[in-house]
Amino acid sequence: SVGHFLEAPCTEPEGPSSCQPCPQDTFLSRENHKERLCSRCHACDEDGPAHQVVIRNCSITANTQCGCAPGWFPECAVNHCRSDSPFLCLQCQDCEVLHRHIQTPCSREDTVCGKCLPGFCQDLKNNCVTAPCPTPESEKKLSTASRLVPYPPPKPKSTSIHCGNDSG
Amino acid sequence: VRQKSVTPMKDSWPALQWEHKLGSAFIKNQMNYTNKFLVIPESGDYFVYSQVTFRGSMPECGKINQKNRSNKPDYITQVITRVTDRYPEPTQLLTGTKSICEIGSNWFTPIYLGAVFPMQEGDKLMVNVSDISLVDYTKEDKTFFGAFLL
Amino acid sequence: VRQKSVTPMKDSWPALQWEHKLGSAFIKNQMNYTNKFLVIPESGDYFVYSQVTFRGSMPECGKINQKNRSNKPDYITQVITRVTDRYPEPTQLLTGTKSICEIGSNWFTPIYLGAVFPMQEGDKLMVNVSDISLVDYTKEDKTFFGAFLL
Amino acid sequence: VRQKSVTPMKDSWPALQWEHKLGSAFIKNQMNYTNKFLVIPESGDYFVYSQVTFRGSMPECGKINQKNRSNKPDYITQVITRVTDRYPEPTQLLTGTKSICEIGSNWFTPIYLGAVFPMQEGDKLMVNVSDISLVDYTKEDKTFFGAFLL
Repeated sequence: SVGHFLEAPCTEPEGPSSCQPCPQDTFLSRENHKERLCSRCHACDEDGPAHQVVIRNCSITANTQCGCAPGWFPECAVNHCRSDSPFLCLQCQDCEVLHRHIQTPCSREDTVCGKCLPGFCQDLKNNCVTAPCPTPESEKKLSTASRLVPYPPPKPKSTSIHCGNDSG
Repeated sequence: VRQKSVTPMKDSWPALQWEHKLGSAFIKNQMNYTNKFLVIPESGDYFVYSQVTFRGSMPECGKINQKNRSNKPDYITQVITRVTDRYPEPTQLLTGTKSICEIGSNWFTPIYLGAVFPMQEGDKLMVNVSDISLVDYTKEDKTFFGAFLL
Repeated sequence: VRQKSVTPMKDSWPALQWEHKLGSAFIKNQMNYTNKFLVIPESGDYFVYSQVTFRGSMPECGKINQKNRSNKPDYITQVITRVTDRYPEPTQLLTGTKSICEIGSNWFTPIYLGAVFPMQEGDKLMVNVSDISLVDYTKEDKTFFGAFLL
Repeated sequence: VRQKSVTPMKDSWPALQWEHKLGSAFIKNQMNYTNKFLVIPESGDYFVYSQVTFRGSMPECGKINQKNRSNKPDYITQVITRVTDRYPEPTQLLTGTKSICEIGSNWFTPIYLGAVFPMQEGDKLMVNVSDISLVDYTKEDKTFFGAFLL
């Protein structure tokens, strides 16, 4: 049965065979078999740059399951990723530090941060900065005022200004 | 046993197909080769070995002048797998796996594996690879697979 | 004999610790495993072999866009060492050493060694590595060590 | 059999010259070594193996900041070759070939080969390399060559 290895086969037809539970650190996940050797449990890559943790300890019926600690998410370590490809645990983005709402919480993928938190607004570099927030209008003025103005400013010439509907 | 070209199987890692009679390939002492498997004729300890030469062109990761260069490497993997009628799942006996992030226009590299395993009569051995299109099967001395009883 | 995770020894290159009973690991015919050593039970010629899979993240040397990039490569080394009571110093029997200067975000690669050596009863064999934190000990088919009498 | 330094032969890939008595090198049971060849004393199946450690400085292909950087990789190749009096041409039994495009200031890497071949008495085995100046012959545990009768 699951989690057991065949110690001794039955000695006569329909007779009982002797099965024993897999020793610690080994497992067999299938039943109805005649395997005499239990498979070795995998270890998680906890010590290296992968920062993995054990999500589910190996039992006699199932291999170790490796994953990432809370606040970390799995990133495939290679292109053409498969379920058994090596993966690294990377730290989830912290929206609070960015003064943003959490749009999609971190789990199998990184956190997706949303709009700025109340009291913060987005500057030209898409960062959420503390109020007062430049309104879109003042932003436009700022932009025209900041146009390059020759120095010293030329003396105003006499001009005639026409108001009216110049549909030209 | 020398590697022949073969069409890839869907999903699971494809197994390589081998030439077992021509050239320096040979089978003897009731060892058998059938449908990509070496079949163990007699229980005992066997030294099982294989080399696969892989080759490919510059991976994404190697394109250093490209702005959004993904620097995740590609990879090549070779596995010697045992299938037995004692258990419904194959066992990965030996694995050679290597990241690939070459900046050259093309790359090629061998992976060699070899170790001793206790085998039962009827056990079957095959070689699986991560991507069969990267296997250099053109010359028998570059990609090979074998086993002998100690 | 399959690799277990282990704390590094000071100074000299750390020796790896192995699992010798579970999974596909096995010891037979009075070969013995104790405290990181395979112990030779009977004088004779032995084929000794080992593979270590190493893995790491991008080394300094690979950081191409970094101004003060050191282009001295990192390296990984695996040594099969013999210790005997005939001589006070261990002997490096086989060495696999490889420079690492990958530009990918992470890298992994195996090193395989194997050759024949005359051994005396009681000789001890171990596997040392340059940096134990780079050893992939997670799966028994990637990192292994063994010997057999010819 | 341990590698000695050697002057390259013209044209064909140079064969390595080996030390066969000193250090951990040895020859026994009528196996013979002469003029770069292991000579098979008795017909039978032999496991033939060799490792060559190569090393070099940064290849053209690795010079990423150079405008006209050629991105064709260099390469290193090791071949175990059989010469017999049955046939006028040598046979390449095993080949390990690897592209080299390292961006580090220098690089080093081993290539390992090993497999079983039926041999006839008097057959001769040698190891050829693509560029002898890249062979690290400084330590016997890094570059070696051997064969044993199954």
